[in-house]
Amino acid sequence: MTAAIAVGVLTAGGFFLLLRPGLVRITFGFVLLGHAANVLLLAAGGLERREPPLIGDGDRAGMADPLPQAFVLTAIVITFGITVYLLGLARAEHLAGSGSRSGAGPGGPAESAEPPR
Amino acid sequence: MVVVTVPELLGHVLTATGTALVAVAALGLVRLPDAYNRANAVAKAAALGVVCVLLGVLLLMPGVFTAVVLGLGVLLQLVTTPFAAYAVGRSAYRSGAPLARATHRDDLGGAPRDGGW
Amino acid sequence: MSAPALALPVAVPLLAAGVLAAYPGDRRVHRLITSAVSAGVLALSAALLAGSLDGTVRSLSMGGWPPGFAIVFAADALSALMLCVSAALVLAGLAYAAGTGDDASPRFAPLAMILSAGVYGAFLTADLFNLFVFVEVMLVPSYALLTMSGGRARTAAGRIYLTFSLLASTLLLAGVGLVYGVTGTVNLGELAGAARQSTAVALAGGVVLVALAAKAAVVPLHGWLPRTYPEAPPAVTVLFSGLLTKVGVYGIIRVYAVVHEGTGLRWTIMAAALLTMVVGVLGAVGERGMRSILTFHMVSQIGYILLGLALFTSAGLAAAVFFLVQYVLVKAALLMCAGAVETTYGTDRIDSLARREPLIASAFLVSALSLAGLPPLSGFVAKLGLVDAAATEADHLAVGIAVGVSFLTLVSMVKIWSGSFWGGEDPSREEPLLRLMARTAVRPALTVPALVLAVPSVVLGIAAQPLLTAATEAAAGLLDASAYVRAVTR
Amino acid sequence: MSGEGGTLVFALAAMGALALLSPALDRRLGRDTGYVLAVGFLVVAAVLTPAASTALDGGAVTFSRTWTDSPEISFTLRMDGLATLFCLLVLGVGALIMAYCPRYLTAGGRHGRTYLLLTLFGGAMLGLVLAGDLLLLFVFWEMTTVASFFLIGTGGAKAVRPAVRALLVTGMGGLALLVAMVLLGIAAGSTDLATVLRAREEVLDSPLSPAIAALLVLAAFTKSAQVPFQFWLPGAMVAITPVSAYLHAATMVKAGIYLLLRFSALYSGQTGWSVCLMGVGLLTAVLGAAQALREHDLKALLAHSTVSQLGLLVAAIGVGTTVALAAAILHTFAHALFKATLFMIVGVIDRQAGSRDIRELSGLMRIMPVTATLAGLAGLSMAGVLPMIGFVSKESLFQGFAGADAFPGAGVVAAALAVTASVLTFAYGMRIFYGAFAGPMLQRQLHEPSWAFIAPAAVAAVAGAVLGPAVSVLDPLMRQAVLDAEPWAVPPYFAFWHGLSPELFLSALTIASGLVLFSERDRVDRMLQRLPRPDGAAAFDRVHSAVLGAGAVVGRPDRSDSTAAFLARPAAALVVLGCVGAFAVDGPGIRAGAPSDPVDWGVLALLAVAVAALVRTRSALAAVALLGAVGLIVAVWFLLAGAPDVALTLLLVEVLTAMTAAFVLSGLSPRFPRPRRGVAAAALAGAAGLVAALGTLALTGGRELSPAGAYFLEAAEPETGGRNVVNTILVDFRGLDTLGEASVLAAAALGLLLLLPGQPDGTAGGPRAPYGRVLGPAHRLLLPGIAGFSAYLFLRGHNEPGGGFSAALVAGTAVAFGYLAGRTGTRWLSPRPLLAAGLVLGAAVGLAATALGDPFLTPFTIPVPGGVLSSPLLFDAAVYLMVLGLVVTVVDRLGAGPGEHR
Amino acid sequence: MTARQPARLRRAAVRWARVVAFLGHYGVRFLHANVTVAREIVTPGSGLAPVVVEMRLRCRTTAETTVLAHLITLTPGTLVLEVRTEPPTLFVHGMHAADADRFLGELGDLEDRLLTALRPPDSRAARGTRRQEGNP
Amino acid sequence: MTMTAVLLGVLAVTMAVAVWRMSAGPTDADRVVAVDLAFVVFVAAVALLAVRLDAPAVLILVLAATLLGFLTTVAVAHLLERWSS
Ligand code: NA
Ligand code: NA
Repeated sequence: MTAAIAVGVLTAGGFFLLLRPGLVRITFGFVLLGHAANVLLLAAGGLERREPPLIGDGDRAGMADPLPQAFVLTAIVITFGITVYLLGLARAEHLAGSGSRSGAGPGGPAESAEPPR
Repeated sequence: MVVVTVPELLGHVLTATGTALVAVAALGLVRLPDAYNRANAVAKAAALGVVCVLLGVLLLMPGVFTAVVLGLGVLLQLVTTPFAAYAVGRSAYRSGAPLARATHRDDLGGAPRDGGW
Repeated sequence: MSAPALALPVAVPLLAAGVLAAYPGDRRVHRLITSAVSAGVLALSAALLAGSLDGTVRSLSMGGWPPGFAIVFAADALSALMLCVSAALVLAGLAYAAGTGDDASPRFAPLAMILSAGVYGAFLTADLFNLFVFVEVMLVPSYALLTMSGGRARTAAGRIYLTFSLLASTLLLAGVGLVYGVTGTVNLGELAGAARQSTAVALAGGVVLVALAAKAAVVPLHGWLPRTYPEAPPAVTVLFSGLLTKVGVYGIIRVYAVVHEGTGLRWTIMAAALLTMVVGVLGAVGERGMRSILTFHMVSQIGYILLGLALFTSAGLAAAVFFLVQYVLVKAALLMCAGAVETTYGTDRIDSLARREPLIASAFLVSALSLAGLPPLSGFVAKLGLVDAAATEADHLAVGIAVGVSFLTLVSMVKIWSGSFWGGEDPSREEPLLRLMARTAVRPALTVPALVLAVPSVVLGIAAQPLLTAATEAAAGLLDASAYVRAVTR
Repeated sequence: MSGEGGTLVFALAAMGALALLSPALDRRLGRDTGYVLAVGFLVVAAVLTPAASTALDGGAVTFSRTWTDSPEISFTLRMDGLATLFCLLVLGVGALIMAYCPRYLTAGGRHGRTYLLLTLFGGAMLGLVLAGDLLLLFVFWEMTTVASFFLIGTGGAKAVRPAVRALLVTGMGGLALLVAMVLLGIAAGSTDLATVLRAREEVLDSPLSPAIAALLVLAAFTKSAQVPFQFWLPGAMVAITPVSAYLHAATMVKAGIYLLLRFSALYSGQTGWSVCLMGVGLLTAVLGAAQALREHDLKALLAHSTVSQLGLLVAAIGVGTTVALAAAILHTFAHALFKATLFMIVGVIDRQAGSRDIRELSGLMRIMPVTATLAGLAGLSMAGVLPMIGFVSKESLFQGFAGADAFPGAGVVAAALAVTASVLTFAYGMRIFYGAFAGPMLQRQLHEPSWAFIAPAAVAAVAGAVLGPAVSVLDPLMRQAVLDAEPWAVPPYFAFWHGLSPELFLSALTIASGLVLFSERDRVDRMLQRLPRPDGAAAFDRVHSAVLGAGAVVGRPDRSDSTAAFLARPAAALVVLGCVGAFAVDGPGIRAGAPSDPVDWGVLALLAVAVAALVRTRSALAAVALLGAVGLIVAVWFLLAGAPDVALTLLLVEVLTAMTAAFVLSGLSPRFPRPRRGVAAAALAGAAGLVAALGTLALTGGRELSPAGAYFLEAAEPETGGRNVVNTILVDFRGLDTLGEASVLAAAALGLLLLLPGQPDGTAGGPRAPYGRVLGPAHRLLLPGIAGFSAYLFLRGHNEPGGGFSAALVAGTAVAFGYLAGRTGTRWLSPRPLLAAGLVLGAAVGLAATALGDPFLTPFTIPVPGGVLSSPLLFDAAVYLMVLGLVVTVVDRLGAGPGEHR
Repeated sequence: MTARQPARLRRAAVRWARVVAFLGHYGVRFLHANVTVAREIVTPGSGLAPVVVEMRLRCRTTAETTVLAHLITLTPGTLVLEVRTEPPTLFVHGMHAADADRFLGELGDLEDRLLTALRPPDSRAARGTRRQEGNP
Repeated sequence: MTMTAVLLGVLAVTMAVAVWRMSAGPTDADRVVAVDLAFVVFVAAVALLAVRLDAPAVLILVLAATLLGFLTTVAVAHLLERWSS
């Protein structure tokens, strides 16, 4: 139940940010969506068993399903790589924007960076 | 009937004290008048609080691994807190965060800025 | 049948990417390595294809762990065929990139290798989560290649491409998670027919299908493709056209065939197919630039492939597979022509190309006619197969739309031809530009790949039977997935 | 399959070879290539003669090979009487046109392409009439369309639009034909033409039958320029005259006629078929003739005349009686002769006098008597005057129309309309002759063209004149053709003289009325010019641009620059899917999941607060901070879910993301752009969130531990020696996922290097050291600790939380820290070596197993001094290198502010 | 073993003793400051009297300055905002400095004790008292 | 174990305060302070969770989070200075 609500909250927040202007905010939206997907994956493993799957540290019967955790680890790292690239693209947009004549990026000036204060 | 040993009791006391200190820090974040006072009070109070919590946890979960990890944690906390606080304070001043009206002396206000540290 | 070599299409390009990243120096060495690797994959996949024509499915449990717990790679006729055409396209695309100079950066070759590894992996894996991973392995280099060297238009396109792909990926991940949540497995073999037995699985699989549909540019999730592909460097558009959305389509076909066993969503898929065909072709008709028209057509062509899937008959699936394979080559040839013009003349809004560039014009013509489905070219056999299959199923609406869309395809190809290849000199053009154009000509390095890729349009039309045989075998494997399932679960 | 069957293939191949040869010939012989090709056409005709004679004896010659199995196309050629007739037209008229070309085409020019296309067209047309398979027929049909397009296109810039119109109109018909053929194949159970034509009952009983007929008719109407598609044909006259004569008078436009004749075996006598063909055909005949009568351009006049004549043919086929069919067949032949002649003559006039406009031409009879005579012969044939073949065929047509029985009174109406068209025909025939040849001579220095130029026209004209009286020569051909069109027919014999029949009366009426019209030509002309001119081409263009406009509208949303416009669609798709799911999944599927830990609710509440704050804020720094807070909260949730590895990695990733965002934001505004109100965005996002929550609720938590999960918990320690099960999955059981994700990071890093070119393989460390003097000591102090921590995580990862990812991320924080502290990295701590080494090591470790004969990524050990090195550890090291490589790249390329970027 | 060995040992012992003494002093000060600040936060509106003062240093080396700034900052109620090198100066934010000079004096006392602990026992600098140039 | 639950509840409230300060500001410097506090709260929470879950292995996060909190704070402060320079 809590997992589902968490997924819902993160998804709603993520999508809202996705639909806002500005690449950085969009990127943050993706971070939230990534969290949502990860929570969902762990929930998919079942949350009745919550012992960390570390052999020898506890009762194996209570251990959480390790496979979704491995999935989540993989997904987190992939999302990280893409997030970082997105932020790099934000920098590239800024560079492309400041290097050209109009200064207004696609979608208007609101989309690109305002000059630093 | 729950039997509580002395180290456990001490552990609980320490964790409670620590948590209380952290809570106090949070209260400071609410109540103190400007960013400087907040930075000044919060970081330090919270640091002490977390140190207490860590020590308390060590008493509640004695062991070599916990001792090493928590010891390192305490040390790291004490070493990093001032660096962080300094960074916060300096950036606050440099970004022009206003001083509370109660501040009755500001030597830095007239001082020329240099490259500094 | 276990085949240790199944890992090579993924591992060797990655190894090559590492080597190429380590030695950024000589471009010729880069070209040599990438070509050798791609040619090797092509040879391997041809061998796999030949071996799969009797219904044999080769598989490989990674790490030697028991299937079901390990990630399993499997090559049936469909996978082998996709692998084959992808490798061929990578080979041609790299040659073309050498011509356009898009491979100038020392990062190009390693990125292209990682991309190809992702594509190959996606075609081979029988594991849904692993599919997600390989889709990402394919996409992340594509982000870099699309936005290569920055610039305003490219970063703007890159932002849309990247964010949309990322959203689709997230959706895919969530779908895979839900599938695991319901079934406790992500192994396709263990999921065989699961959607038929449980609505919950069908729904979770539906999320996966929607995500794949977004990656395949199925209407209404298509807009990103025509918006962004034309902005990519010409050689990159060529690579993308044949690889990226095809993975999405392949995924849809495989998941729908194995997990849904071709039931349950037939009308949804049919509706999506028809809508995709129509919207795609109308969009293409309304575009102006050569590459814009061509990229919008990709959407429409995806619709054709889905039509075959929606029919889910042997004839329909075979036609879809045949369509997919030949269309990859046709579209690449067309984009090569457009890119060659753009690279050489600096614009694709140009006239009298038939006179200026007879060879490019020939390559374009053959491919465009094939795309429009005119006989005796490959596109004709493909479209005939689909129309025939739809008519056999008495799906006359589909027949009508398929034919109507084919007509509009002709309209748009004629638009390009009459505008850019015929048509007089634009009198408003400035004199220096005219003189420049008179002196300029497309270099052989750009002409040859386009001509070479135009050949399959003819060959796969006139001698269609070998590919049809393979496609029919692939269709058989989709209709009855039991051999595939045995291979990946045993 | 007889040897004669082979000759059919040989004939087609020869046409193809001639076509391909023609550019080379053109380089050698220039425009005289046409003579070679004419001979070639005749040779091909000769080759076909034995087959033709067999066919005329009633024994069709066939050749068949399978082309494809599914869809089933067979390369079947079949020569029967009907095919023979059309072969004769294609090759005979073709030879004449080829012989005409050399003198018509400009000397010294390059005509290879024209010859190639003309010959190719001839081949395609030959294939079309010889095709013995439904789909093969379509194949050749489309090839003629395409050849026509390019041949019209030889007319230069002004020809572009007409060529496009012709292509699209006939192309549309072609697609109708395709569908017709496919449906017919289904209805008849075969695509073999002969089989299908024998299956009249099955086809007519099939529910598909009306659709097939309609599609066939549509195809024929477009190709044969029937109303309302007729406009493309006059437009096509921008092509050079040989093209007009060959394609757009004698052969290609007859493809529609051929099609209707061919499928008369199925549909002849069906009321709908008859009414449609007769109605449209006669309308076309009258309108076309009227249009011809008011043209001044001779070529345009001939074009409209062709339209009109085709209308008569279509109508006659529609009548469907044996007499009418026979008439149509004969008239097809006659029309080819006189129309080809007239076109060639007009070409001659054009070349000799420099104009085709009858207002500029006059009196050519005096200086070009031979030409005039030939024109007269052809004109008379067209007008249906004795003793030309046109007379015979027109008489037959009248006879046929009079016998129409599709509905009561059909004969009278049809005959009346046919006569009307013929009257107009007579009038415009006179108009041609009188306009060009009669009257005073206006132009000096004109002379009779060379004999070579007019010889081809002469042959056709004389043939038309001779074959009138000798029409019975054609009987074997015509009768067999009629039999092939209507197998049940008793074909009539043609006679030059029928006696004083009603048809003769109609002919006389026609000529008399025509003469009246001609004598009153000025008044008629004025009246006709006042009539509205139906401009089909303009209408077509309007539809065409409307379609293009509609396309532009359809594509408009996808030209947007707004990212949200694109991202909203998957969100909406998700919502739709959720709605569908809400109906599809019933209650029992939903479980409340695990009994929630009360702490869960606290975490959840916090999460909601943090997310709400994050989406609302416009402060960039607040967003970074709140994003970090959300990360911390989610990490706690992961801890509660028993996933310490995940929590650790998330934490590290979260911080590196925040740092990267801080690097990037330092070049941007501290305030995010002010968005619009975003009610729609909020609604969509809310709906998507709801769907996601419900989906999670419904589809997770409803089952026991999965077999895979149980296996990993069971097998991890005995099989891999690792106690951290998650890590064993990453490096042992599912190493391929890990290799993939590490490759993703490598690609992201390489991509950043490509996107943000900086100093080549620069080392980490920005040009500015903001906290150098303070953080420098801290860095020195902490670096060994961080390195040790990283090493610990790496080495113990198999047993405790940690592993290559988190270890490398920890090392990455040291790099980032070093950047902030102004301490540059060492030489090897640069992106390229790290990424390269990681990729190579990862792939190599996996491939080593392959080399050892095991599946990819099978674990193995390497003995080293003091123990063994296990391959999973090496694999993890590869991951470590790639992750670190990415972090180093980020710091290298994003750490420097945008102003400092080169 | 040389004759100077005992002297070195003694010096080391003295040094360690001073360090321990300093740490003890600092510990008491640290805890006291914590209590003060906590009380300040919990009880509303009492003795908050913030200042930003300039503190000229006797510290010479980077290490000395770093450690001093570190210790001042670690103490609740005092926070270094700026560090300057020419001349060595700290700008310190204090929360409870109704008397700014007294506040500076306390900081100077801490510096003295620190330098005493850090510098070798025989160093002249370590033995010196507050510099006369003082604070403004 | 109710003791740690109560303490965790208290920490949740303090985290909420930090989040509020991040959102409310009013200056960016206030937000940086809040970041600092958030990490401290997280470290304390992780330590208490380790007790609650009886999983000492979790304590590794204490080290990581302390280090990362420091770095995050510094990086964000750095950003603030960049903007103002
Ligand atoms: Na594509
Ligand atoms: Na005249």
